[in-house]
Amino acid sequence: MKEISYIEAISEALKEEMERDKDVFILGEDVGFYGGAFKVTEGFYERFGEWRVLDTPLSESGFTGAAIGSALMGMRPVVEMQFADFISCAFDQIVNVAAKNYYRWGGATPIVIRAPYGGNIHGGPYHSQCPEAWFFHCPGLKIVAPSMPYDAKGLLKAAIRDDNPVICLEHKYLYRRIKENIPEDDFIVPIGKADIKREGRDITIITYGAMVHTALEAAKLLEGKEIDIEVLDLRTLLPLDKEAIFSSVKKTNKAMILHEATKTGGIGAEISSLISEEVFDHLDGPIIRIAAPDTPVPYSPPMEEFFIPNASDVIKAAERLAAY
Amino acid sequence: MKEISYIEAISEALKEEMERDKDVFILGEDVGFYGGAFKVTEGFYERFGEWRVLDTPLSESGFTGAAIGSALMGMRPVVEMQFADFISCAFDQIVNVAAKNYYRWGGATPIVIRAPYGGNIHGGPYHSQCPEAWFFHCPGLKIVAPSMPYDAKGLLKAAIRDDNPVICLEHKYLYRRIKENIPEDDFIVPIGKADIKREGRDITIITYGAMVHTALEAAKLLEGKEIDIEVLDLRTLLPLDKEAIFSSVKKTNKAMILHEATKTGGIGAEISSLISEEVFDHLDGPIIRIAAPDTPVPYSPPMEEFFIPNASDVIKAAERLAAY
Amino acid sequence: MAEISKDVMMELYYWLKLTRTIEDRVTILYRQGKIQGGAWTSHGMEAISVGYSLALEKDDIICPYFRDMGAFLVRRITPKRIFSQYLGRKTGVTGGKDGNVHAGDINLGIIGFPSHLADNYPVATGVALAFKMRGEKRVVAACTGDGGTSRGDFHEALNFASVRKLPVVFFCNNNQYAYSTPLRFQMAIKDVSQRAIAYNIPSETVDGNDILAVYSAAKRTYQRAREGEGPSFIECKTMRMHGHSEHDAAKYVPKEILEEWKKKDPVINYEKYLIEKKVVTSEKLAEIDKKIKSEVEEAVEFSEKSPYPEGKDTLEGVYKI
Amino acid sequence: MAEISKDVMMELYYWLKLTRTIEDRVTILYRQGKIQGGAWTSHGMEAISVGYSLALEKDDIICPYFRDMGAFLVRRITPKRIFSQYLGRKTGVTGGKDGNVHAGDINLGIIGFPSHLADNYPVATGVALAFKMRGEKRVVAACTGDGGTSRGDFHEALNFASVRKLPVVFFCNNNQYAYSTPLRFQMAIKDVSQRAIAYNIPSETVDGNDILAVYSAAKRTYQRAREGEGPSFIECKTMRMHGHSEHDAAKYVPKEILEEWKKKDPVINYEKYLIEKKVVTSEKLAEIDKKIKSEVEEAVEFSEKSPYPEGKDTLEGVYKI
Ligand SMILES: Cc1ncc(C[n+]2csc(CCOP(=O)(O)OP(=O)(O)O)c2C)c(N)n1
Ligand SMILES: Cc1ncc(C[n+]2csc(CCOP(=O)(O)OP(=O)(O)O)c2C)c(N)n1
Ligand SMILES: [Mg+2]
Ligand SMILES: [Mg+2]
Repeated sequence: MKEISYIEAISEALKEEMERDKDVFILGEDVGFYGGAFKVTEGFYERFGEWRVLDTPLSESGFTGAAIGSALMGMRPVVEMQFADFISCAFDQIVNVAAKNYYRWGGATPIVIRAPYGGNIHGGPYHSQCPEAWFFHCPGLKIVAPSMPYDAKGLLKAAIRDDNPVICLEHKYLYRRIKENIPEDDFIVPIGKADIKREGRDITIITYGAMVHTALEAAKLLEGKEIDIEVLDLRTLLPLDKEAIFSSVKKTNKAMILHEATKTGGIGAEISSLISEEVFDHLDGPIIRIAAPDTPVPYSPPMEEFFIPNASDVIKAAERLAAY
Repeated sequence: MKEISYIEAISEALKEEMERDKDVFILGEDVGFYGGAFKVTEGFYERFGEWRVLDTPLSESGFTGAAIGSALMGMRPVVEMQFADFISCAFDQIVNVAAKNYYRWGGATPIVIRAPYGGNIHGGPYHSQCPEAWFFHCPGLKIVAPSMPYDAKGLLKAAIRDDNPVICLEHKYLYRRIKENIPEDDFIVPIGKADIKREGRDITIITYGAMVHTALEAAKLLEGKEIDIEVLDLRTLLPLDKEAIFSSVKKTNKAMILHEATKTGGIGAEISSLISEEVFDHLDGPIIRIAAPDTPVPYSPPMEEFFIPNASDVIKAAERLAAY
Repeated sequence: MAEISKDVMMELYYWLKLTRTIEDRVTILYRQGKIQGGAWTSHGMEAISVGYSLALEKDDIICPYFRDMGAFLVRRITPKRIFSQYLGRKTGVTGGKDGNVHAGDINLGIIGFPSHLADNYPVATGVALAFKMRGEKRVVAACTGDGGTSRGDFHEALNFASVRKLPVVFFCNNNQYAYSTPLRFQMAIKDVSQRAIAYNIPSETVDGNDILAVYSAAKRTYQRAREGEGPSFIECKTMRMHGHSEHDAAKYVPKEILEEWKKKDPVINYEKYLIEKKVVTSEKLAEIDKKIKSEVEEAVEFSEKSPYPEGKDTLEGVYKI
Repeated sequence: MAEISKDVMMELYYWLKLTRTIEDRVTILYRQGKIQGGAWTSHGMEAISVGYSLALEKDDIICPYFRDMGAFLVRRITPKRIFSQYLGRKTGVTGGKDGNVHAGDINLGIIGFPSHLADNYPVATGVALAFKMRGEKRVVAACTGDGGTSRGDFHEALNFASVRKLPVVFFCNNNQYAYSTPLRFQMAIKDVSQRAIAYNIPSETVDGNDILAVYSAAKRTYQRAREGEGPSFIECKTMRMHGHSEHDAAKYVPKEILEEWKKKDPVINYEKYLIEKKVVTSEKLAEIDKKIKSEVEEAVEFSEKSPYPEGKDTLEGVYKI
């Protein structure tokens, strides 16, 4: 075991996969000599050369399309979006080409798209977005969004080895803030499996990404109020681990969903619906969503703080739900 | 009153608005001399000239951006996407420029984007998509999706007069199939108001677009089984008419949501969540969603038929729910 | 053009005529109401896709667009699979999942065309990138229409290909219209090939109705690509002789233009050329045509008798497992 | 350049120096940890945005990009609003909703910059389209970086502008890098202006560190646009003298290049020019500089004292009601 940060976990996953499989390569803006805007690929250029750590022109659609083409030829490209916000420029290639190739004509498209997302870093409307719901409504894609270094490393490796297009959402607020002891050996975290990050009896909080930490913080504080919270970390958003969701809710009989993305049309809506469709009879109270308000992500600190859900929002909602 | 088809209603709305306000103009592929792929603007070129019915190069992002720029100068552009599927190419301009201009710096952006969407016309994966959920998770946009000629005309007029970006989803299956008597005078249908298309006591079906007709067909057949269905036509998807949804559910105590878009991450998820959050205590059974399966839209008739929800799917679900 | 052998000339003829014959049959099936949705053909433009694809080696790759029936055939998608595709049958290239030539077959080196025009251009750069990274001497040919060259993906693809000197040849079927939109509303240049200057990509304009010209230009530029000299761009000037799709009467095209281009029919003129140059006799051609005709009729029959997929097949193959 | 009056020369100087002074102060605030998130400057490139914007008439429009501080100032966004913007205050241009020069003010003819590079190019064509449709003699100036010219939106905008002969002038700040990416990984041409050939748009490359050259080229091309002759493209060659943002040490830029370009500093050289040409005395310049300095300090003080927005202000202004 060794202690490692969330961002180091991602770098290691990439490096190890590139060493394991010569078909794995990286492309994107400034990933080469510079090592990427967040330094995920620092030192890769020297180690793997300019053709496996490929600086591209500023053209998200073009280089995502290029990744797709190379994947069709058996390569294993990993695309880096400099910020997840810019993935919108590659939207068409992702939802209409990558996601539909295999279904339409059997063209397997094993691409990975890494996208640093989320707020709390004073990035403003264009460097803080949570784009997951846009891709969640697109059959053919997979989406992962780890909260911990172990998951980040294991899911990225699984994504690279997966034969389908996978979007890896890396919460950039966690990059250097979260550390964990992880095994030294090669491991993967299977795509599609959620993980209970805290066991509890009274209420299940279903969440992912940076909000896992918010949920854990709230859970700790709720101990004092004798509300025992279970924190279910989805880890994979598409496909959802329905079984894990249902079995936790069947146990606690109360469900809350927490995400940083804006509320309307967020992934929380799907989870809430699934619960009410499938385990309605087990519910002792309404399903509550906690999410950012329906606005762009504001820049100024007091506004951003207001925007991002925090532990006290969770506590208030949990108290309300506990009263049912 | 006069009888008019869904597509005629749209043409009339455009023509009347262009006559009312010289700042209203149309741009897109083949909208000019040809009158548009579906002939919505037939005769407009002759009437309004090549600068108000503007054939563009094949460049959805470019002409959507151009519409935005003209709107910032006080024009009232109406963009035609040839098929809603191609809106993916303009995704970035819509979600990052149009939707955020006003919030970020006060730049009012009154653009309308018309997008013929939906299946049942043997269009296959790229001429049948329902893109609403992609834009539903984007504060700053409005989305309308009428089911009837009256609504289609009134909502398009309201959209043109609205000071915000509005996406008008026109279900192309309805274009020439649905007719209705509508008033001859100028009228609008307010954005944000749902409409009860059939009153009932037992179950509320919340739906929109072509599925309104499917719901009505099922409701009729369910009369025989003494299940009395209320059909709530959302008409506007963003912002949702929560009051109308809640008040209908409070009355029937049972809710079904029906849409043609694929299930996971569809708009039905949001509606289901809102209901369980806000009127949970009024529910006598699970909230059921009926939607297309999570696949691209297949081309071959038996597959497409399987894909698109139909009356018998609705009837089966209604019977199950009625038993609660 | 001395370097094109008679065998190749005859092979070009075969595919050219097969393409014409198949598509004419598609038109009939469409008029008979047997094809659901729309049907698009390359009538009058067949020389382009036949020419660029026959010039490839077996393990090269194509990224075609929707008027490239010829390329599908040259790369051995059988007429049976083609008609079954149009008719939505299980035996079609995509098993009913998509229609027309919205299809691909990786084993035959064909990457499926996404409707969104020019989306296949960046994809082609990625194919070429894989070749270059692995040191393979393969090339990729991509094609789009004049209309498609106005899209951003066109720009991003040509730029990237040139920066990295990738082995890709971009073809443009310039049939003077994008649906109803004439070139003057699409671009302010006279030749689409002028677009390539922005990327320092060598480009040329060829007569798209002259199959030998297309073939030669393709051969030459593939050679360049194979030798590591990077991408090329080839504009093939032609004319769309049918409507945009078979339902479109194309009233927006001036009659005189069509009449003029009718004289330049790529199939008829090539037949004449072959006979004049004594490459073949008209009797021999008639024989070939007859064989093609019966092959096509057999394929239509096969396809009409083929089963539809089942409804629940819809659920298969969203993910590769 | 005889046609540029002394008054204009002095006005150019004022805005140039104000831009430099403000941004140097931004750098300090950033290092002091007073600016949250990132801070980007146009150090070494100030002549471009000052030049192109002062050449406009009052009711023209700009679509700037994020290194166009000079344009914001020329169009009368006050230093107080600027610093308040950087500091996330209610008194900032966007009231705290966005930072840096991610801002606009329609009353001053400034369209807000969306981070997504080149997105403002199509928007500019729409502005120009509105002018043309209404028969107004106004023009719009849009700017992006060399990096931004690789994006599809660049292509779609230039193409449309040229087809419709719209009154827009596109500027490119070619500072030789897109973040860390040198030109050779961005494009295979020597001058960005070569891109414009693809659209039949007249283009030229000017010395982006020579404010009079930028100003003259802008004046000339605005005139063309106003006379209905359509768009132009102007590449301004320069060098980014700071890191990509203020946190970036830019080790990827060879020192020699920076040293060479240091000699071409657009502010210092313009001061020298004005004195040499006897447009102004150095005493007079010192006086102006002093005034600027105190104006800037006053603005900083104002901004630091300005209130933050309240959390719940987040909810305001998503829709125009
Ligand atoms: C991105 C995109 N927008 C719109 C369409 C709808 N569409 C299909 S074909 C066509 C015209 C294509 O013109 P061109 O590229 O010249 O090809 P041609 O049909 O002339 O061969 C259009 C607009 C599309 N397929 N893709
Ligand atoms: C579409 C898009 N992708 C990525 C980014 C992130 N990004 C911000 S600035 C920059 C480099 C810009 O280079 P250039 O256009 O040359 O402008 P410069 O910074 O050199 O002035 C990048 C990649 C962005 N803003 N937009
Ligand atoms: Mg064409
Ligand atoms: Mg640059």
